[in-house]
Amino acid sequence: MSYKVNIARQSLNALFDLKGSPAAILTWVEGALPALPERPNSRTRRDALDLYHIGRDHWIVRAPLGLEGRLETQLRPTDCPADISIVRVSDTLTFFRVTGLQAADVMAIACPLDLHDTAFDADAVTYSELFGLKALVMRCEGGFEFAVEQSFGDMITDYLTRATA
Amino acid sequence: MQKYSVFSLARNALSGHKNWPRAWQSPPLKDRYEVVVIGAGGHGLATAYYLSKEFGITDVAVLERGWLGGGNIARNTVTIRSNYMRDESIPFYVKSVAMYEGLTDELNFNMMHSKRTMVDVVQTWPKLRELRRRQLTMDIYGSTYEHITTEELRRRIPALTGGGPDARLPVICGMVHTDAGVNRHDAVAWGYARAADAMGVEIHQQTPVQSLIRGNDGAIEGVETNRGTVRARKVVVAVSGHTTTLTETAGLKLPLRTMNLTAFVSEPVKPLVDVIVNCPDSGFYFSQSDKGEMVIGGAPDMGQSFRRDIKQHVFEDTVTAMLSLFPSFKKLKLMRQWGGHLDIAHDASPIMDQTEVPGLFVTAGWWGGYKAIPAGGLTLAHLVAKGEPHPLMAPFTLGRFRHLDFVMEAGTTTAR
Amino acid sequence: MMLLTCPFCGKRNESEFIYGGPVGADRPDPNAVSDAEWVEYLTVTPNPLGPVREKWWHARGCGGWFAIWRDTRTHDIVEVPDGTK
Amino acid sequence: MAQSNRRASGGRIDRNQPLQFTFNGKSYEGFKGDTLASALLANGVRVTARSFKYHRPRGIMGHGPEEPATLVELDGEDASGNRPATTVPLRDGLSARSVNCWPSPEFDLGGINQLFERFLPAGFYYKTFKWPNWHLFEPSIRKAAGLAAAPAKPPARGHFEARNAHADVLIAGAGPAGLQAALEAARAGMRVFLADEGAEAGGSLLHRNLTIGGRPAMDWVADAVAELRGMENVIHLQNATVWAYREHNLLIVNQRDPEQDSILERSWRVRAGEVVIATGATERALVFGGNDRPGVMLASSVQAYVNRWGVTPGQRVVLFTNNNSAYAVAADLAVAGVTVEAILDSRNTVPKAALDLVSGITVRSGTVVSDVRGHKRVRAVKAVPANGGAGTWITCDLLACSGGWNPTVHLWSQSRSTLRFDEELAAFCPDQAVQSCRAVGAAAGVLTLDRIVDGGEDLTYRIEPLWRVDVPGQRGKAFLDVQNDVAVSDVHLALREGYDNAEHVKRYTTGGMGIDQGKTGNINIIGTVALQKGVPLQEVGTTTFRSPYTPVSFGAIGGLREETVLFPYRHTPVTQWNKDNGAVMYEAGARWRRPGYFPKPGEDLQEAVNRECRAVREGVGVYDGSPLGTFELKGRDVPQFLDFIYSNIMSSLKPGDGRYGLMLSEDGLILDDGVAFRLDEHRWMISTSTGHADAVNQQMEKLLQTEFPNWQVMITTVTSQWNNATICGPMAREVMHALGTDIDLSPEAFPFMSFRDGTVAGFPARVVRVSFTGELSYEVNVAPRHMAELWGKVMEAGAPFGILPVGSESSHVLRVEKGFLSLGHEVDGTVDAYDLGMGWAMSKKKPDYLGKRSVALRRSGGGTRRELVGILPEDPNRPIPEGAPLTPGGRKEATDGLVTACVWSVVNNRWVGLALLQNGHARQGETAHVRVKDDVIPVTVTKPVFHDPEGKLLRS
Repeated sequence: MSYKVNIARQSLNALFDLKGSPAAILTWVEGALPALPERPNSRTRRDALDLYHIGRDHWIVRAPLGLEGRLETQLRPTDCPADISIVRVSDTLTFFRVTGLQAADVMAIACPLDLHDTAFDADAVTYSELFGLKALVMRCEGGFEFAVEQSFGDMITDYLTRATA
Repeated sequence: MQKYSVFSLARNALSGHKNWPRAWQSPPLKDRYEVVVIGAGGHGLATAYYLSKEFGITDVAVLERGWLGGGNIARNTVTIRSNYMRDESIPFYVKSVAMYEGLTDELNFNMMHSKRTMVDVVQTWPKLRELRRRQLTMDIYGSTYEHITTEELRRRIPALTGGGPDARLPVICGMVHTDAGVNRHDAVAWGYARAADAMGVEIHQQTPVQSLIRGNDGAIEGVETNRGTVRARKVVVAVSGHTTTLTETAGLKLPLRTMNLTAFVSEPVKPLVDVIVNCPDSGFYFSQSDKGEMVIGGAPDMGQSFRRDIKQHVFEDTVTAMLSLFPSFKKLKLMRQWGGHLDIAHDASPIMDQTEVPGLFVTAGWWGGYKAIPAGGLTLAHLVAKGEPHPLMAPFTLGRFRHLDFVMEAGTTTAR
Repeated sequence: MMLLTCPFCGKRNESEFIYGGPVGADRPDPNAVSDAEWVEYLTVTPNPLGPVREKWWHARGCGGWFAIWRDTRTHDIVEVPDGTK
Repeated sequence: MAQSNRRASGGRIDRNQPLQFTFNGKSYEGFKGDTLASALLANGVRVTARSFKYHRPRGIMGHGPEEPATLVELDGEDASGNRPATTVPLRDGLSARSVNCWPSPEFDLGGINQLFERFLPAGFYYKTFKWPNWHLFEPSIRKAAGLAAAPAKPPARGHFEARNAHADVLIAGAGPAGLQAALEAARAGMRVFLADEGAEAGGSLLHRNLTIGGRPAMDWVADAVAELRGMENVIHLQNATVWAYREHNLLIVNQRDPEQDSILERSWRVRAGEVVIATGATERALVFGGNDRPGVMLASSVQAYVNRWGVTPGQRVVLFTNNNSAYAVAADLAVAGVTVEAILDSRNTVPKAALDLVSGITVRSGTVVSDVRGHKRVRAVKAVPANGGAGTWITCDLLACSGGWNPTVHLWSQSRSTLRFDEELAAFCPDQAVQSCRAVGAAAGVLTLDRIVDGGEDLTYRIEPLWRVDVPGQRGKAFLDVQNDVAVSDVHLALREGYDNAEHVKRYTTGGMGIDQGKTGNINIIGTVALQKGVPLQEVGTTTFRSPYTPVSFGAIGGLREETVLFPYRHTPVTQWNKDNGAVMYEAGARWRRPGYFPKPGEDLQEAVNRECRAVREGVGVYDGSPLGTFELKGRDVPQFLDFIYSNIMSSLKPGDGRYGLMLSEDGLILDDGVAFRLDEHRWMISTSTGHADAVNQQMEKLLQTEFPNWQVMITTVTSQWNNATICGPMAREVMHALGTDIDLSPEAFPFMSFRDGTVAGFPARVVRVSFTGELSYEVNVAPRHMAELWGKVMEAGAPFGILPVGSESSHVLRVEKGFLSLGHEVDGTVDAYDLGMGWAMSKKKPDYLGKRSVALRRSGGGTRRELVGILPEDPNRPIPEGAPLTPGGRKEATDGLVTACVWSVVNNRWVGLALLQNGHARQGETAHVRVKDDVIPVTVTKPVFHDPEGKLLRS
């Protein structure tokens, strides 16, 4: 292996896509979620719940898969009012972690975004491009985590294997 | 016009090449001509040449803002072919290819026309179906296109070692277009210029046209240049990329926008590939010049631009596609790259017509227009001289937009 | 590879975006315009040698559509030109 | 004798590490730190190349990327061609050959061309080789051209890499000015990216014996490099060439010695806040008769060989210059014990400071070299007064020339920043910056060290331009472009014939178009043109500087992206099952890999497809429909939005129901077809064709965000939240029962074009009754996490009914039999819904929807149109290639139709097809003619449906 990194494809997460005005979202979810992140492309966290602000009036809730049912009950996607949209999207993304001493080098091959800590802090989370695909990129303990549309997962594994050969 | 031949070369060698005449003159600019052609690129020069040669109109000035032959003819990848899909297009390009083949003799200038065949490397079934459609329609017009197996394909192009069964897009088969060729682009410009000049056409370089002039009746009256007003009742705009810049000065709107196409060459190497290789599924094509360079073209950058540049990601798309089929090119080196701009019509097919401004003609919307220079010049000259479209160009007039009857040669949706 | 400023995400590589074409005329009421006007709306786009207003889609980013002014001669992203609303 | 020209000591080489190498088959020895060029010179190899056109013998002229004469081909592991010998680092076992000569540069058969030089002026090929035609001559011309052989194979091991980087400041060049800039920026805390093309930092200081603050300048370099190495905010690369300067301050760097063994070269795409161009300057050649002979070198290169590599390229040297810089060279040569026969300076007055450096050496001012004696090596040069007069021959074995210095403005110019001709420096210099960049040091025209680094000591630069030597009686060819064999006479010929623009001259003579891109000669060409035309150089101008600055391997540009990852690919959870079960997989739109068909051993495509189709028509089949684009839409305005983007009415749908519809572009062309379902009052789900999912998504978002920002519609892509197994065929209901479901499957409770949520085989599922085959179908949608398992259970439950997996080939047959639309086949950018017999999908009620006006306008033009019909070959066993044209009477004339599809129909036991035929709707029952080259196939025109025309089965 040419780089000192560990690469691991993650198992499924519970994911819900939230759209609508912050006020309408807050009214509906009440206390079920962490506070809405204020900065674009940042995240907030409460207990096991992550909330990513990844577009205008657009959030993603992430939690361990075991909480999917509970979140479904709390968020009630099918019942929410017309001015917000909540859709379970747990299966749409597959997550990878690249960690280790040279994680940043491998990410620099994959992603054009400036991931230097002065430009991309611990709470940053954003959609960007990774090996030519749309990908959700963030930091994790010891490196970086990213997600791509699930059907591309095998291709990303292929690419990462080549990158570190 | 001094005849060029091995004998004239030998004769001149003995006098130290001191007696070669100018290839074209540099006469004073008059204030009136019968026809003004704006743009001394391929289409402008060819139009001027055929106006004089075929229609006897020699009171023609070609006005060029830069240097003769400095338009897209200076920047293209010299692929000459007629493998189009539709009845509107095929006969036009068949004619153009035939004219190119006779151009060296006609102009007494060696175009180094190399009828070396184009081979398509087919990698998807939908593409094969499209090429089959072309093949059987082209046959009607006498243009050849034949299917070959992958084995035959690899025999004809030994450097094609990628695209095996495990590749992302395995090679399925090939299609062979024997009519295709390449030649020397500068020679085409210079040959037309020299021959037109010999018949009395004036070529004025460093003479940018700033605006078009319309008379009280709305018809074209002439052009304003940096060297003063030049009057003419017929003005041809042949300024690829800048068409709308000029026609807007006459209050005319055209369905064109300007974008960049890029090309690059490798270092020169000994002969390796003796056909034009086209890989439509991967998005690149190349041929090896007589000097040994691989001359490579790829996809356009869809944004509007007059910058004549290379976007790195567009460039990398082309390079990676090429290396996947030709992995030995990894150690080949890029030597020079450049961009050209062209205007593309709403339906991505060319426009040749007299506009709604009487006396104002345009030839525009060319991408891949190099191959069309002889037929484009001839048919536009026909229109300018006779006032009615040549049958071969009739499908490409502006009238098609009136009822949105697009000539959809490039694809199934419009370029917008 | 230009560097485009998305209103939500900030400066990003051009490859994250999909080009959406120049901003043309507003869509007319198709039942209230002549054939010629409809054809012009459909087929004629601004093509200036200079600043052009154009749409971009941050397809590999936040998903937002936005418009910028860009100089077609240089690729410079420019301020709204004088005399343009 | 081994290394006969190696000095006893000195140079930045490691004499303890001798390296063996071969050149043109002969073995030599050099040292670590050598380039191939320095090692060859050390071994006294004089003739190292033959020229491109005339095959004149050539030697080494330069010491870096400017080298115009000696190109080599490397063998073995690092096989590559056309490498300047001056840029090839020596390594043990290196094997190199001269390009373009046979059998060797010493004795080259191509040298016979020299006899015909006068018949081969610029552009001779435009005037000859016309009769009988070019094809007679082309093969031999091609063989003669081309320099090195093309690489035969990709590298045997390792891979290339491309990566991204970001910097506050990128500095190109680690000479004194670049290092100084890097130190300043790094100390200020900026993120610095410093890249230099050489093996070592230092630039010209590597070979100039200068001092900074009284210490050797290289000590200052070592300190600077050490300080930068200790800073985390600095990336400093050597052997890394900045070769392209793109828009918005993106620069591309080629690094040739990455630290990882497995990475051959690395390409860096660096986005920089600011760019500092510290690329130094390149020495110009001088132009006189015989200026290409082996032993004519650039003065600075001679200095570099003596000082940096400890090599004396000659023993008796004449220097020829028009500027001060050569005087330091002479001084260094004298120190090295080389005899300097004379300094010939074209200037009438030589500055005293220069003369002071060379006391004891003969300086002849106002003197030029007009000719060189010697064929394979310089034996003497003719010194003549610059203003004419009798000359004298000076015996020597080396002529070191300095024509002055060109700031290396390639990157500057690539950035589109402007140049101006500086009369005092006699060179083109950076003028106005148009991106955030600045030039420093020699690249900015600052040619003396004292103005670059505090404490630097250097001789002030002074020059009087000499573009070419122009004295009577010159005999030899005077070369402007040594690589392409372009002489002054060629440029004069071009001008005489009217090719008088700088671009014309370049193209007509090929001057500056070689691999070196004219680094030492271009400005002399411009000067020669200017002299001849009597205009200033600024007016002639330069030709465009294009990337790359020096050639760069395509592999590095491509990076990792190759083979399987050339384009993205997508898998469904069933992909592995498909592969395990013998499916033939291929690209099927939107990057999905899909099964084409599932052949049994010994079966061909047609047999497999017939078997699969029969299963669907007579029993049951199943296909993986997961790639269909799927979107959930939410909001009050979804109904009016769908009514706008579909041509038919969707707003009237009740929850639980769905409808097939067409989406048009504003041009009135068909963009997609698909199905919309109403999930509840404000939630909808639409599906699109696989290949157009992205285009539909783009169109919807564009409309909502740019045209109708006030409409409340929120779209979520759920293509990968729902996978589906579509069970189709008369036995589909039985298979569903066998799987087990809580959904009432009776046609009354669950009719065609509706959906039900429930469980199937124990999984939460959304079952949709749509049909793309014309049979009873259940599209069982589950979460992808359950898909593989569901698939297994379907195959298990279906086994008693003979269920078969169905690939896309069979899907194609089944839809053709039904006359269902396939965008890739029937929609070719000319037809509209009416032509396809789908006028029912074009709402008359809605006043406006996308494409309505355009369709109406297009149809108002009158005339007949191409319309979708069925065709039956009169010979039922005669297949027709898809794409074949129909022509009137089958004659060889303009087409009046197109076969869009033709398949073997298992239900009809014959070939059936679909076609777009001029006025086709009115021609049913007639005979039309397909033309396949000279073969005419009569076909009967029918309605475009060959199975269950009433649609009873799919509703059953």
